Amino acid sequence: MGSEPVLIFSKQVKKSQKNFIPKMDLEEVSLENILPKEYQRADLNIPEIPEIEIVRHYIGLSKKNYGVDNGIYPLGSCTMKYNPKINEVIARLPGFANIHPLQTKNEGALTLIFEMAKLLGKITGMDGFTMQPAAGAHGELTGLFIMKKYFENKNLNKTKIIIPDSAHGTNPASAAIAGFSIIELESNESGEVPIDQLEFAMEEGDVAGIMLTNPNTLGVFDSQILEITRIVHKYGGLCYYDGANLNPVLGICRPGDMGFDIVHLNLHKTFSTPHGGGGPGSGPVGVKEELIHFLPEPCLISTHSGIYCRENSHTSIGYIKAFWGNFGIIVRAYAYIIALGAEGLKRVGQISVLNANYLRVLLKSKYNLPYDRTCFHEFILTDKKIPNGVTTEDIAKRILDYGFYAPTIYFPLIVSGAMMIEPTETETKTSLDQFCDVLITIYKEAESTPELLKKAPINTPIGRLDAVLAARKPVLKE
Amino acid sequence: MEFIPHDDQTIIEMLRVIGVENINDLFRDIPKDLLIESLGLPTGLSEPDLSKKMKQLSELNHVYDSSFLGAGCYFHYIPSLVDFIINRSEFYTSYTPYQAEASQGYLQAIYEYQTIISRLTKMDIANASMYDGSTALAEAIIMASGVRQKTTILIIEGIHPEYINVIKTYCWGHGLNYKILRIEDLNLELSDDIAAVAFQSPNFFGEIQNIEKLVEKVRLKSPSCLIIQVMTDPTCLGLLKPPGDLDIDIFVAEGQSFGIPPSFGGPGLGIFTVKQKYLRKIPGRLVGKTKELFGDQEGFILTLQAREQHIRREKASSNICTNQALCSLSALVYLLSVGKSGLEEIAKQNFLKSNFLKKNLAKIPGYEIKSKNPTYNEFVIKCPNIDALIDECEKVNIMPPLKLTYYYPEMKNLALVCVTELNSFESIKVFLKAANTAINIGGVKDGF
Amino acid sequence: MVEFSGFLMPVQYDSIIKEHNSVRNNAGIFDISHMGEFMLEGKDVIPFLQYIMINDLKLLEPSKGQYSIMCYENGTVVDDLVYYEENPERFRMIVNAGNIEKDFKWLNDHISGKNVKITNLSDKRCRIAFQGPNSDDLLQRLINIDLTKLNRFYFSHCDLNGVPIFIARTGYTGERGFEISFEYKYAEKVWNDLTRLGATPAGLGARDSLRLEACYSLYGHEISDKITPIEAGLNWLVKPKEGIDYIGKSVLMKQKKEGPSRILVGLNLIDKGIMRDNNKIYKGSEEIGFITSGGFSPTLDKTIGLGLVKTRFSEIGTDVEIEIRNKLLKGKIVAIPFYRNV
Amino acid sequence: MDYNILDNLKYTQTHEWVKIEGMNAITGISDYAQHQLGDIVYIELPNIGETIEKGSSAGEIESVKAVGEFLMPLTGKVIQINNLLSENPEIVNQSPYDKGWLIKIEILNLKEENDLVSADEYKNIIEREDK
Repeated sequence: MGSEPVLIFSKQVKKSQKNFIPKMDLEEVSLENILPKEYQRADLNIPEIPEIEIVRHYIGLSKKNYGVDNGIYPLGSCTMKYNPKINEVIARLPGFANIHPLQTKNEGALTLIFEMAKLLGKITGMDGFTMQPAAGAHGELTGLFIMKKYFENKNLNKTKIIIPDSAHGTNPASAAIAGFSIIELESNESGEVPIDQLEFAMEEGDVAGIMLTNPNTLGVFDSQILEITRIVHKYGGLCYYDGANLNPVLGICRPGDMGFDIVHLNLHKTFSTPHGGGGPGSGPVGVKEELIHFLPEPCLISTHSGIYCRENSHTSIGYIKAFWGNFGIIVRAYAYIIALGAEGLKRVGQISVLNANYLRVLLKSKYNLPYDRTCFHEFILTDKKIPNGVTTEDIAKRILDYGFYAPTIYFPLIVSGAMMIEPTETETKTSLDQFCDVLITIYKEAESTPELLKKAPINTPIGRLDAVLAARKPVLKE
Repeated sequence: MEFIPHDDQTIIEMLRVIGVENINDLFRDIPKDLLIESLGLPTGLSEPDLSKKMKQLSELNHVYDSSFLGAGCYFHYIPSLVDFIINRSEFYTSYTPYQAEASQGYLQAIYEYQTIISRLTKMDIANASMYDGSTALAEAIIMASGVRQKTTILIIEGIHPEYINVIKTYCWGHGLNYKILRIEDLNLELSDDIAAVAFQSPNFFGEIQNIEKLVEKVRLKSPSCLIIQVMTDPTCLGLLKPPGDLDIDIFVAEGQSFGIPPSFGGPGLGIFTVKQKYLRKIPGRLVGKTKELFGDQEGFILTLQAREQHIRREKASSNICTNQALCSLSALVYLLSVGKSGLEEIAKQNFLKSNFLKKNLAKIPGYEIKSKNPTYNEFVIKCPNIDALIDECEKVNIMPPLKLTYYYPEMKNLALVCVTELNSFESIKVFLKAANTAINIGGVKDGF
Repeated sequence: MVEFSGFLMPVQYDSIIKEHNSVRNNAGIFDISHMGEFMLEGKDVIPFLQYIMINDLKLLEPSKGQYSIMCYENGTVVDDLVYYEENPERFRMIVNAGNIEKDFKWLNDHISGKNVKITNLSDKRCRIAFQGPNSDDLLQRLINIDLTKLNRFYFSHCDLNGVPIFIARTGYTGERGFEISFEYKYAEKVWNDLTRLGATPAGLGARDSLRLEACYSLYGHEISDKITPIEAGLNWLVKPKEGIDYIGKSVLMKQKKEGPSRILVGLNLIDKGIMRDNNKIYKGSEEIGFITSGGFSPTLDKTIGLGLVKTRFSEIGTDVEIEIRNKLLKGKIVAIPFYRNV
Repeated sequence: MDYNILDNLKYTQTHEWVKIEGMNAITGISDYAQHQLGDIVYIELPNIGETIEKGSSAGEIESVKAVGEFLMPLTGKVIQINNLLSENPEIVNQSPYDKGWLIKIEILNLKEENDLVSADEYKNIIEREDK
């Protein structure tokens, strides 16, 4: 008989908890007189649970979870670096946490947003930034809206976007939401954009531009990048930079200089804001001079008498989110950037690449390395050389048994059985060595006791789960 | 500051292992003329210097004793355990729970969130969250047009103006048409070509709509059209009839009221719920219950991922990836902390306190209630001298209500006043006093 | 199977009534390969035909067909037939099975120096009728032209699932439908493709009951070398053709002007029984004519017949008696056609 | 890897199979397609009565890690769908040619049948793809 997880709802008691309700200090009037009965709710099925039970329940659950604070988190393209604690303290200052987006005494907030935009401009080599987008994919959508508006303004009908097959899934998805159709570009054997294919695609005429991640998801920096942006521009297209992988080139080189017209960043990756188990994030978008007036509202400008909201410009794409973006996240990232300064940021780029290459070299002896060259922040291994039919999934699950988190697996789609490893700059050599040892051990296990891997994980709170059952008979609530 | 653990010796060792002289050799793939010397930013700061600088910056924002401002972002009490729990490193420093076996804690929490939201709204399915209320509404509209294969959306006046602006952008970008109309004119526009009708209740002006009548109207003229309700302060669900009881197809809301600080409007929480029949069309992540592959123990896992961008790519139901997980955890813990009776009490206090202020403001000469329908915790009042009222509020350090001219230039002398459970009888009296003084300053300006 | 002028022909595939009804309600296929097919070519084809046919070719145009009759000098009928103008110097002609040799000889005997060459394609090609209210919708699934653009009596050359065919919107059932002709070697393929469409194979039995309801003349019955077209109620076919002489013209024009002494009428039998051709028709004691065709009508669910009667008794509604197996049964003269849906 | 390819069926380049019965055809996805997708978790089929052009999407087949589109092998009118699949999509994995059929159509353009490929031609196609 299978054991069922204990859900919080089972901790229900009869006694109602009113600890968090201020005293009702004005005379009770009966609701009915002011609120028609048919507007009122009949029943409310929410449990009453003693505070201590709630705390115990979630502390208990937290023990069944794994974060960067528990150990190395080598998820490729996710940049799971350490999240400085000071930033959490700062974000909770009343002057940041308890201010209302519509209050007029907000100089500090506007200054922070404005300064942050300037900092990001310097870091990426762009001329203007919006801090509105709530996440990377939201940034992509914003950037694509800007492209759309740009061509609309020129009365040009550009309906297609070029996206390499190594791209994150959000790229094509965002392009589709923005009403573009996609031309998928097959990466060449060295993992770079095939120049001739690109030129061929651009010649079609109705191409708005290209979305690129550089270094790409293979950890490869496209050495042809200047040629790529030149060609796209030659045909009147725009170049979009997916900043998911900015970390390794931080302070080393800048998308703006590579010829990109639009970039989005992931503050929750490159700039250390906690990922929170899937969010909240923040996906600021930067553009070159000629695109600034397309940036979404609200858009800040500084004048001699202070920082103001730009008057609604007619060329702007409009609003993409209410209020001021994910301000709380912007505060943390801002603190991170000014804390590190120019030198610190450059070290981030350098060391993240150092750590990745260190791991790459240590692991290539045992694991198949489809792109065997100096990598940037991440590199890819596959299960090709693994004996006894042990798969990438088996290896990933087995890593969990050793108390580490697994790499990104089966991505990018163009490498079969891919394991995408990004250690980030904040890992010590010791933890890199330990992670490496684990992977080597697992390789040996694959040779000696493959069944062990097939059954993995066994040391986790629960064994390997049946994803098929979950999708065939979805149970999404209690 | 720097969060890099290696000393120079270690770096040299590692470089040797890699087989390069110095760190710059690792960047050879980058064209020479792209390399930069420095970003030209100020030098870094130590933690004490950083906190000092940030504290000063935060103090340039005024923090008030109490607030009468809402308009889409609300001050409610946040139980201490909310922050305590979401600050557990295992939660807030984790990534999206792709490796289920090492993420059972978070996956179960999201499953519990989906459950409690679906109980609160009485909708069949709740997803793991969207960015915020405004984008949730935009995604709902895109979803509806996809389900119906139609491109026209009817938007009923009274939706938060910033939400309407977001919809406008998404519709333009996605190639949809929208019409903004008065609820009275709905019949004229309804037809089988409409993909969805979207409305807010309680609406931006605090008014509770007669949803039963509205739904009946739509079902009559356009049976298969989707009905979308949006809400900016779902604490009212402790008192008001939930969307699930009103035949709503898609219900979305801003969940900031549930244990999330205002923090200048974000991060918030996009609550997204649908009827069962739209399960396969819902955007965003879903956590499902399943069993072990080699055992009988039940556990949780991200499911129905084939809808999502990392698999369906350009055909995905949405492009969303990162969501607002930690905020949904706050909402979950908040709802559990206050519990049934607590939420009912909170809703009742919001309602009674704001209606108390409404009633008494109306007694002051020159003030006139503009909201016709019953209101929840916000209402519109015409003031004899709105600027004077705002000055008076500032004097006594209470956050003044919203001047509606901020969004609607024609709505002169109209204020949108918000009262929550946090406004004590004391603070309400202070506000009434301020309102009283304000009439004697300057002449009564003429409204619209 | 019965022998029908040299061909072994199924009288029925299933039950005649079932076949009949499926043509009225859906579609039926008739193998009419026993009929004759000639090709007339040459500069003088049109004058030639104008001289032989009673109908007027001025009403014809390329890719259109025309129903007509060839008469003897005395105005009685050699045969009735349809010809199609491929172009002014090339006509395709479909004639009755029993008359192929006779017609071929008759035509050749009258060429008399005109530039006309006649080829008998009857054995080289197959002919199939595809008839019924659904025939358009079904046939379209095999044909590479838009059938809605093919009007009644017009024809085209097109491709039927790979087979080159001649197709005309004509028929002999009183339903919308088509008649096609194609090279012999494709017979089996075409037949299988057509039956796949869900159309019912129908035999001579159904063909006769259908044409009888629609009151289409059958040679040897309503028309023959003893009956003129005018008597057979086909005087609309007898055209003045100003300035053109054609065989039988003088007799026919005279008869058309004065009116025939006997005329074809439709009859219902009131008593039980079935009328057959050559049954005598009486009014009181006077024999007024005879039945040319008779039988049971599945569509109307009663016995119907055609007969030649003295013109003065041809009034619709006239009560008559018909002698069937030495019994006089009550009948009535009724309007014709009994049924048509084209 | 060899797959079960039935000789009595016709196939498409996009891995649908067709069984022609008079004016109607039963269709589904090939054993190869079912293998490529892996464990099928959900199948979306068109409505009865819908007329769908050859080559355009007539449904979607989801597995945990992939989504496949079911492309109409012949222009036709949907006259029947396999209702078992809504509750038990795995049937397509277990029996792609028999119990796992997807839809039954009335063929509206018999000429298109010539575009379908024979079992042998289809075997070559998947051999090429498998590499």
